[in-house]
Amino acid sequence: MPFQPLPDAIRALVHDGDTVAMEGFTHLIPFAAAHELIRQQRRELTLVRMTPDLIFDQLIGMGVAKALTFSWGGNPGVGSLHRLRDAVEHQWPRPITLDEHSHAALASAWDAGAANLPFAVLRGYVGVDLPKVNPAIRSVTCPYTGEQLATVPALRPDVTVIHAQRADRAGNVLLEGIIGVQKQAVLAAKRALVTVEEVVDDFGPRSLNATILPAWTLSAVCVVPGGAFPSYAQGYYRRDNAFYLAWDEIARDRDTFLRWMTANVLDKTAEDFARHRRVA
Amino acid sequence: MPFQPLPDAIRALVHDGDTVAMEGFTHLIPFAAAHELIRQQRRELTLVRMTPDLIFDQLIGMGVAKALTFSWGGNPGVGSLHRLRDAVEHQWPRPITLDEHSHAALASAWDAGAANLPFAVLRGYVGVDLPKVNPAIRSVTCPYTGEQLATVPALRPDVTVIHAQRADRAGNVLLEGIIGVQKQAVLAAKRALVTVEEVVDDFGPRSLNATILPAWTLSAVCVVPGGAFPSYAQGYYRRDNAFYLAWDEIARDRDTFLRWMTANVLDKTAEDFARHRRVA
Amino acid sequence: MTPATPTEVMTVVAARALRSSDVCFVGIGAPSAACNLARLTHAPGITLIYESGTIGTEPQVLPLSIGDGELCETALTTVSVPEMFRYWLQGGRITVGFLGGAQIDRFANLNTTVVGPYARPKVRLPGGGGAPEIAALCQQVFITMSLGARAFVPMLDFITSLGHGTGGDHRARLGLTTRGPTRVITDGCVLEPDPETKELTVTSLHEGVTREQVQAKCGWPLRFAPQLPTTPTPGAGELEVLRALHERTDRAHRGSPS
Amino acid sequence: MTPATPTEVMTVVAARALRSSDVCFVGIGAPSAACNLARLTHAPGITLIYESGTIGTEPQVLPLSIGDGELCETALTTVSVPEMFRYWLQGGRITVGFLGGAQIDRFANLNTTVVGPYARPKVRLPGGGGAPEIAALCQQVFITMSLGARAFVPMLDFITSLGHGTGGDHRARLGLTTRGPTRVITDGCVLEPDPETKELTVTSLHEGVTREQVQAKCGWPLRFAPQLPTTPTPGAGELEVLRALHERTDRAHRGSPS
Repeated sequence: MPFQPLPDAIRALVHDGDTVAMEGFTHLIPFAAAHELIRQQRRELTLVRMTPDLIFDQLIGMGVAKALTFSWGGNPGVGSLHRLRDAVEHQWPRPITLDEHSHAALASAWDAGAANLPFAVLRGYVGVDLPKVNPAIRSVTCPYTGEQLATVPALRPDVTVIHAQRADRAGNVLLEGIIGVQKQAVLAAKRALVTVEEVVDDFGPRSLNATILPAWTLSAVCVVPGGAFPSYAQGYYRRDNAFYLAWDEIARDRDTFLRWMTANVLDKTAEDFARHRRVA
Repeated sequence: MPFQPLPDAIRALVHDGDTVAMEGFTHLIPFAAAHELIRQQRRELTLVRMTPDLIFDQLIGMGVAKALTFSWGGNPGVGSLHRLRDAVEHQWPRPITLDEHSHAALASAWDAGAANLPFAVLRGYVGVDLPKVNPAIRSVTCPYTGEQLATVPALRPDVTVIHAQRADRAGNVLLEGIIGVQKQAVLAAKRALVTVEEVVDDFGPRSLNATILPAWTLSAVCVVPGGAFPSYAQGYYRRDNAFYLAWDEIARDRDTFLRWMTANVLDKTAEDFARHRRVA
Repeated sequence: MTPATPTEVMTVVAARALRSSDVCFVGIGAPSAACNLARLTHAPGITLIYESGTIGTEPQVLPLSIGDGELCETALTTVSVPEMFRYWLQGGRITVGFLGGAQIDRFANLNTTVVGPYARPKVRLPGGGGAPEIAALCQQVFITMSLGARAFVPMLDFITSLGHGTGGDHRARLGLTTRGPTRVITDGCVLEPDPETKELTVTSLHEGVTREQVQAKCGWPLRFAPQLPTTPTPGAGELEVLRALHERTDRAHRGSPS
Repeated sequence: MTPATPTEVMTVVAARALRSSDVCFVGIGAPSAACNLARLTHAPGITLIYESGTIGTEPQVLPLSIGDGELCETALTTVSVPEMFRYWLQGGRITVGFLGGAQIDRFANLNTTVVGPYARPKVRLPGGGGAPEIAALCQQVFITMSLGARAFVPMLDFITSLGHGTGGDHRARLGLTTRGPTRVITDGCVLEPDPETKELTVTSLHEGVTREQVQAKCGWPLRFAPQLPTTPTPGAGELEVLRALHERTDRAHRGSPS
């Protein structure tokens, strides 16, 4: 049975120094699991996420990460991620190494990781500067047309953490809506942890092609209602856009940020935090 | 508006000498469209299909094809495709060139075609003979690990023909169940023709991630109830396994085959043929 | 009705350039407003695609992020992000892509990565996201940006996405068959690449804006087209629809139940 | 109850080798019967995957093809065929793959492509389908085939899928980390590769079958294990479940409404 309390699952599956992917493309971002990482003071992580978003701004600001693989590091529709900027521009609270790509490249790298290939090929990076600063961006020649195409190493993290709508009693997990790269990220990882909104006896009638991760692809399933807040879970609660707007002020200043993290994360539980969500 | 009668669509979209893919992995095989190709006496086609199945046995036996790209050419669960064998072993009714791959390779080649890449990479063909007889199977070296991996050219046919459950009034098409490689085959093709069981005013409530091909990806949508018989359309009618068993006798002998094709295809319409299907 | 603000003009001009047959890869901010304005006015058949995977969205409220629930709920369908980038963008299915940036140069190359050197940036910007491949793979690209000497610069600190490179047939020499940026829509004027040199050229000035005002907000000596018409002004109908859209949006995002 | 036929013994022996924790890539014919028998008896938790994309199927009737509707209706979910081969098979998620063939050699390499030369075949067989990558990428492979001198041959006409190549560490030298064929289950005996040489060795004889009978149906001089037990005979319960399964299946496929 893969069901475990979140603190136990984080303790068992995520170790200092691991490469940890936490995916969810705007939707289903696993905030509760990230907060648990912060409470357990995990250190020296290489974090992987296409869109770092507030979840990695918090992890980076709390000093959890030594390196970051990403493709777009802003607060969507709002502006900067101030904690990410502070780490890159002023090495606060510690220096961070960047492994920067484009969305197309990381999406392809996830696909390649899930497919157990060592690299992905894409029509990408034509005429731009990123390959000059990231030596992981290389190329291959098509054995048929002679064309040069860009390559990116497959993503194969130690652990992937995602949030999903629900699990059945057997521990199979169903996602729907904006599904992002989560299936790929789970299948590409050595270990996978999923937080879910609820457990149901049976998924019941569903699309024949529903996005379901069988229990045997997962290391742990943790029931954490509201575990994606202030992101959202389609069918459960809405994205808290007001919070995303408010974060700009909270994260701009180091002390304000630390006070907020202490009051809302370090001194609190996942249940406390999730209480703020608004039902869809 | 993409809706057209099937004979008009075949006439407009499929020309002598074209490379024509007709996909559907056991489920949703576009038999009605193939029969129309036979009635219109299309010639010199390069046919593409992972599993030739009865549909290509019929096309090949009627002399439509000069070449075949495929990965498994049997009558599933029954035995040989006698018309395919006769063409390969005795050049009857005409010689046919084979471009043979494995399922994994062609599935990857469809994926690459849909992704507008010139080739696909796979962990395939290790220690086997097919690369010795098919020069299209080559390799690349991973720019990160130095591993050698097999490659296959992307599939990019002139036309792809598929069958699907239903279209809405705008010509968007929905598939469900065993969806095979149909989405990839449509997106990889220059032109795409879809036959559907029915047209609905609106798809109504559906999975947020339903497999839907937008109207603007299709050249023609033809309403042909029963268009996949003796294959099946999940939710409409069942696979006619008894017919697949009976085909073994029909196709074994050239004359029996020709008589059957004349009586059931050349002298008949799509409606006549589809009348034999059994509701699910 | 109050007259159109410069930003509103920018949005309306961008919207008018879209047709019902277009398939747009929509970004957040001005592009999203322009694409949805087009959909709600003269281009009802337009297909809007957001990089989160939503295809054929019809939001009643502008999304704050590219992955708001509204986009998914109103979409024809939603695909995975690898599929979106591999089959739909790289697959060549997008007719118009929208981009913006922190910096633009005279050949419509864009920087959204860093101000200063990459290794020790003065300002770390969000990065490329979808931009490098949107710029290369959409049939054409529209850029919306407000004028300003810190944005319209003679030399980019970093080329995040390719416009016309160093001009002329640079894109073709790199193997690209797409048109690249075909117009840059600002709050003061519209610029289009010269057919030969591909240098951005002012092709219309918004009502009440002078050449000198535009030049003052651009870091390189601007070329102006010989014929320099006034950009057609937004109509009352367009403005009404746009303002209602923004009003609904603000109400929704500030947290009061909509 | 009539005693088990040789084919039934083959199916039961294959079924017994499966565990509840296995994830099986199932082919048509004997594999499908064995996997579903295991599911309906001692291994209720087993995950059955068919190459048509169905994951976790629980059919009440054996499918005629790998894509019958029954498989999809009873599955946990169904994915596209590219996803099945790329993420699930190539992804290394399958613990046991099943294969058969027209010809097998002493190192469990298989031929399902041609009899005679490839360019001018005497018999054109169906070809490889999923076999080349099933043989390479599943954690282990079970082969089920009826004995016969035309099937168990000294030299294959064509290597469709790799067993142990030329023996020894051949698979490892080709870069494979999977175990390859670990047992060949026939209607007369069970063979397993020698731990060192990888040559197929008879490790048990079915009840009433002699060494000579087996050798007469094999085209190469067979090796026999020093300890040669009788293959455990099918139990009454297993036979009952298997026969009921076949009865339901025949009824369904011959066209009378089931």
